[in-house]
Amino acid sequence: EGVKVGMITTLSGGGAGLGIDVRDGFMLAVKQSGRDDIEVVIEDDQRKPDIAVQLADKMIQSEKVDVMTGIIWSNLAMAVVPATVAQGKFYLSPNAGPSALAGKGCHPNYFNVAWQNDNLHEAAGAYATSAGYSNSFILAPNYPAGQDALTGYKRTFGGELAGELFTKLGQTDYAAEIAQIRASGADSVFFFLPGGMGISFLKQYADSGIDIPVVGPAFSFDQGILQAVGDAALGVVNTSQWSKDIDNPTNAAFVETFQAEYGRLPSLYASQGFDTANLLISALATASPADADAFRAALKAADFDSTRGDFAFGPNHHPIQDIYAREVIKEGDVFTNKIIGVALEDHADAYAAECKM
Amino acid sequence: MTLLTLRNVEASYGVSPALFGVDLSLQPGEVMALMGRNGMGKSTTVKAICRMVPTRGTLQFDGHDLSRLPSHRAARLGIGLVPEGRRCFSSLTVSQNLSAAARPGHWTFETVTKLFPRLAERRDQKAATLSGGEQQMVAIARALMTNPRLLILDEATEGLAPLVRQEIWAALTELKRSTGMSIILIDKSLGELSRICERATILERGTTVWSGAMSDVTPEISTRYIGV
Amino acid sequence: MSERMVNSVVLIGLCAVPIWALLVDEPFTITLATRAVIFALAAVGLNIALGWGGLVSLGHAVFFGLGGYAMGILAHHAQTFTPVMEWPFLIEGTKSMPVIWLVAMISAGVAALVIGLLSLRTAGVYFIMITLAFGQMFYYFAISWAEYGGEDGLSIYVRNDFPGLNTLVPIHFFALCFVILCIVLFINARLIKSPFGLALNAARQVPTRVETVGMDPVRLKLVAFVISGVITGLAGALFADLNRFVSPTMFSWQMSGEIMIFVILGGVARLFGPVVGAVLFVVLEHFLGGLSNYWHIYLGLLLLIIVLFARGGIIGLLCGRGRLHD
Amino acid sequence: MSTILIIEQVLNGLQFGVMLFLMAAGLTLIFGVMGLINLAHGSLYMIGAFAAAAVAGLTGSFLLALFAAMAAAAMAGVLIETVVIRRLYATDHLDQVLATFALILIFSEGTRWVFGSFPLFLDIPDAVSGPVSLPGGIQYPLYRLVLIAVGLAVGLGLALLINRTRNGVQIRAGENDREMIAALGVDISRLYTLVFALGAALAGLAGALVGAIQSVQVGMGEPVLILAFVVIVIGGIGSIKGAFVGALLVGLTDTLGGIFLPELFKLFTDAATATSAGSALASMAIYILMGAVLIWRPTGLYGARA
Amino acid sequence: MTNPVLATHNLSKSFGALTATDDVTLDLRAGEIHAVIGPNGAGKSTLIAQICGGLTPDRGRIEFLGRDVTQEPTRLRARAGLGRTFQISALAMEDSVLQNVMLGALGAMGRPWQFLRPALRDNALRDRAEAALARVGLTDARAKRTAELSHGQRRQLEVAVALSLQPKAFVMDEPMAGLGSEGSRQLTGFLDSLRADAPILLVEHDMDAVFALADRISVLVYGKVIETGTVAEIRASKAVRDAYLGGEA
Ligand SMILES: Nc1ncnc2c1ncn2[C@@H]1O[C@H](COP(=O)(O)OP(=O)(O)OP(=O)(O)O)[C@@H](O)[C@H]1O
Ligand SMILES: Nc1ncnc2c1ncn2[C@@H]1O[C@H](COP(=O)(O)OP(=O)(O)OP(=O)(O)O)[C@@H](O)[C@H]1O
Ligand SMILES: [Mg+2]
Ligand SMILES: [Mg+2]
Repeated sequence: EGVKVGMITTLSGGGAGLGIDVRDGFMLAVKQSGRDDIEVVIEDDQRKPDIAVQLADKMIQSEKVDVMTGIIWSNLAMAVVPATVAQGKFYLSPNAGPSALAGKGCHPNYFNVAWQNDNLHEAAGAYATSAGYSNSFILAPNYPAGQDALTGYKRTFGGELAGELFTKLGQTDYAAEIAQIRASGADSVFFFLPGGMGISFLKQYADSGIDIPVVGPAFSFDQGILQAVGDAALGVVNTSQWSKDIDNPTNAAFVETFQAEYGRLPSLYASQGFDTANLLISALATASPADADAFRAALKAADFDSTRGDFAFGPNHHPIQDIYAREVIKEGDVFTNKIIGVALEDHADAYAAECKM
Repeated sequence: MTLLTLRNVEASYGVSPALFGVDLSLQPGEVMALMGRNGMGKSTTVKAICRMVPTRGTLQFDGHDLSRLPSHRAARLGIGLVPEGRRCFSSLTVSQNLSAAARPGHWTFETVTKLFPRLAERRDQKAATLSGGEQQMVAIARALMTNPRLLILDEATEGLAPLVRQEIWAALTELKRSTGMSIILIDKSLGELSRICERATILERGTTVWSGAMSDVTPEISTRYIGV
Repeated sequence: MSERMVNSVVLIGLCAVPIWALLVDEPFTITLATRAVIFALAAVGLNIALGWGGLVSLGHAVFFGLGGYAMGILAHHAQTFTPVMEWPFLIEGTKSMPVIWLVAMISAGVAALVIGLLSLRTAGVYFIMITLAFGQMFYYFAISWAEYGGEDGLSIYVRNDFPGLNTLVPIHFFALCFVILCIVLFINARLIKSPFGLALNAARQVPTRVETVGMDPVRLKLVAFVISGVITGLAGALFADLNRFVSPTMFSWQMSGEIMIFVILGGVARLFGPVVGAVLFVVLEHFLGGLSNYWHIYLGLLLLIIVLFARGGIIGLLCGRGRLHD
Repeated sequence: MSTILIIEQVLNGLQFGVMLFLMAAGLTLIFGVMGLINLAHGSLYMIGAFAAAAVAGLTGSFLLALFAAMAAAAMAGVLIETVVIRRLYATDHLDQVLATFALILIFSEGTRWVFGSFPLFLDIPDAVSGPVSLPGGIQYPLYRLVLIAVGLAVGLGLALLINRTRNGVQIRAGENDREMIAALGVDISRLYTLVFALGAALAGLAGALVGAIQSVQVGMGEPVLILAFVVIVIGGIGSIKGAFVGALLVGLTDTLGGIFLPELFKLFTDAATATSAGSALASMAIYILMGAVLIWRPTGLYGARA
Repeated sequence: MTNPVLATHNLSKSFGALTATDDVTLDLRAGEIHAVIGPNGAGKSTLIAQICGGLTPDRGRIEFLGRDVTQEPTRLRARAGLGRTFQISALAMEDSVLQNVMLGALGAMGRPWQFLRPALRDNALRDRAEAALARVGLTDARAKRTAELSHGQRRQLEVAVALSLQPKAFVMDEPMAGLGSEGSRQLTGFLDSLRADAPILLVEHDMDAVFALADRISVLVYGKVIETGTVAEIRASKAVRDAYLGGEA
């Protein structure tokens, strides 16, 4: 039974790297499945919510897709997902996991294959506690995902806060924040600064000569971005549900074939795209999207081999999974991550209880 | 040898034509009046010489084919322009207005301000705040600072007090005598033109309708083409 | 080609394409056309300030966004059955388009009045920048305004209602927007020929002259700015309804820039300039998107060719300089 | 908050200001002096940073990287000026807006096409990395002091060029009346190309210098563009001194606003609200500053009064 | 003696160290042409700018039709009937000649706040504008774009705009500038006839015109009125000859 998938993701402009990785991971899985009845329509949202909405309309009205996926950013997901599932389509999120869609706004047709936004930050908090830190300085940009990040960290962190700062979205100079950190007497720093913000922060932090250890979610230490940060990232512990050295056959094969196919190491996002596609393929083996209930049940079963090992959906269709602590190392010329432990085991998100489904 | 020759020159502003056939020739050291009623193409002729409008026809200056040159190259051959409406560089000071145009020669800041003492007084004032007449002085001084061989004055005495005007005429006459500079003059005062100019060219509807010695401009001709 | 003819062709085309799409069952084309119409409306608004008033506003996203948020906030409260505010008097949310439009237009108008009063103290490039500054203030405010979603924005699950129409049917909503555009264009056409238009036009070119014949150029421009803001605000409300979603990107300077691009692309101070510009932009964006990952390069090149070779925008290219008057 | 921290933050603000000035310096020439609205200025900045990253990656020399940045940006500048901008001098600002907007699209995606979608690596050379101790015990990154020095030098050079040289005067005359200055024998086209190239080279230099402590990625130029415009407009178009003062003001406002506004709000509300409301206001601070300056002085601090 | 239409009392205005208007008291009476002459930079345009409202005087008072208008904005003075022409043409270059003149009529009739009715169909406006055009002899050019007019034609248009206001007094700054000799002569005749409509305060360097027209002449030097008198008196004044006229008297 065939299926038509609509993928809306960011393929141009500043954030294109993430979208390209999700797409490539996804398409790799589709290719490996050998099924030629999975048709994927791919569109570029330019990271603009209104474009994403328009493309979603197009996917649903003209392309008549059965399943949608691909969105990277929470604000775009918030724009697209509610309307999509309201029209009876399935949405599989390969990246964004805003809390609104995990709690009150959850929906039977919405499945998140990556994480709920807070998860990696919760893991960072848990790791910091277990590493014996007792006084953290935390900072994130002043927007919903940033606020969620700090909330997530605080949820699991056992110590005190030496300081809490919201930076401007898109800020590139962190001299002032770094001075605050230096003066705060903290024993650890947690930051969530996605994209270029994180690169800038880490470089400037390293140059400032402060040696307070840093913890953060994987986003600033992922394969695509790590080379640009360079030495400044060495030794930093970050949390992720995936790493290229997770020891299971699916992952080993994935890392190898991805590298062979695209000539670069896979990233977190590529793994998420890959898993999303495999989830879909596994569900198609038992049901067709035409039969929504059966298909939903098949998705819910999550009967596929994930690159991260054990994977299951919670009651709100968000993952229950291990989240690891990784350390940035240098392998030859290439910066990459090595798992140093599990930060949270079989972790589910904090909003599941609010979900009435 | 003639200094400047225009033969059958046509010019237009975008799609609307303004010159239909202007002929003019000027000898070195000559002072010529360019006359005609309002809107007959005097200023456009000047712009054609200074390469500020696209033209067809023959334009030669000192053996060079003007029609192929951009504006600044024409100017560097030695054509100095006092444009209609002054066109001072309004955000620059008086002295900057002058130095922007300066090329080596007789005319320097010192010599032009001898001609216009007022400009020395106002040297650091922005041109935008000068009085109308002061701006006109800047425009004339600026053209002189390029030390041209041919000076073109398009209504250069507009808005100047009679006394200053007399001084400028005197200076021009002196200039012509001492340096042999050629001059093309557009001015409304026929009396003054006939005192300084040797030759005259009269335009009507973008065409040369009369040219000859200034002394040959009879009352009939001036009544017919200029209205006085 | 006469401008009137080009205008008619554009209008008929804009109307015919969705009808064709309806017949061959291509609902998305209708949505796309609706998007073009709404952008056109926003740009028509800007054109009044920019084209005739000479007010190069890089802050029109403020009005667009205010319109959007007027819709978002009212509908959000209606959707969650909570009042917008209870004190000093009770205001309920609503899902009625006319009411939303009214609120959108009033709030955009008030904002335009205030911003205009302050900004009109400056001129030229300073005006561009001060309007940009206001835009950025609204943008950052919206981003951190957690109550209405911050950067995530607000989703409205069902399109708002208009009496007698099923607005969720693409062609119905298109018709609604199209009629509004036509009305605004008609008003615009009258406006520029009216005494006000004449005076505004002169106030742009020679404010001192306008003063010495007894009128206040700043006041003329202010009124034009407010009219302009109101129209763009209305477009914002429609745009939010089209997407059933609002977010701070509606306030972003890129949005202001895009609206301005529509106007310049089509032809500044041409009645149908903004319409042509918006339609062309939406079409390009849609069709070039499929060409390659790097389609922005093609879009850029096309725009560049248009500026370099079509002075006065597309309308200028097609019809040459406008006629002066009847 | 200790006095020493406050002093350090003021220093940070000033330093950020000088950095902004450095980023705005090229635009001061192109926009401030030549009067061109060049939205693609940020692209030139980006080109500089990418060229520097590429050359630093190949040769390992930061100095070579800086030269490459200036050369690449200057070349792009010459290309832009001769192919596009030159045809638009006669028309109004609006065509420049559209054309340079188109250039942003082309340059951004072109860069992505050449260098890929991921950020590049460009780091501070070892010689100037790490902190130094300032009087009062402040640990300050040496590289930032280098940036201050370069910023000041560029500012001084520009001021001399514009106000003291004849070419500077001619450029400004060209901005008033291009046709007229040409009719006086100045090859204004070539002069404009040169100055545009110089402005572009400065943008490229800033891209490389600042890129070393930020991320070198597609789209890095856009925030710079807006900030640079803000700085110039606050100072008053055409005034180098104004741009410098404007940059310092913006730098101080931004830095101190981000730090102190939340603290200030904490006096009135609970910590959580204060942090978010304070930083919300802080992100608007420079725009509020610009608005206020323009309302008070409609042509900026040092702009020509009408 | 009737009350003057327009009068200044002890008007002064400085730009920094420069006193551009220095204690100027003069008046304009019904039916007369009062010429103000003086060297370049003497402060004539500055004086006019104060009279019309573009500049605020540092000291002194301006009366128009018996009312103190010193603090009134330009547009209210214009609406009260002060018609002005500029030294450098201030015209809407992109608009047609007719539109420019209608602007004057519009302001005078106080009608800018009509949004939907085409201005060109407003016959009252249009007639008034056409009449003004006819009087300066630009009727044939009325559909032309103003930018296409020659310099001289623009000067004529400038006068026509002021005329369309049907003002109670004219203030003209160098209306002859740029006109050919024929044009100047025509305009001279025209201004002569205009004096019946409203008195004219005339700043002009064209002495033929001034001597032909002026009932009275005031001479401004360095911001001060050094003499006021009839044509004959001014011609005869040595001070005026030295400061301004030179040999031309
Ligand atoms: N910029 C322009 N665009 C279009 N037409 C123009 C332009 N400038 C002048 N013309 C037209 O060209 C013709 C010649 O104008 P020109 O300025 O050469 O006349 P002129 O003899 O100098 O008149 P004046 O004595 O009034 O200055 C006129 O009919 C005028 O309408
Ligand atoms: N804003 C200003 N700042 C400084 N000086 C000024 C300003 N405006 C005018 N001036 C000076 O004041 C003096 C008077 O100028 P004004 O324009 O009134 O002269 P005018 O009598 O009209 O001269 P003209 O006959 O040349 O037009 C001039 O010297 C001028 O430079
Ligand atoms: Mg002329
Ligand atoms: Mg004057």
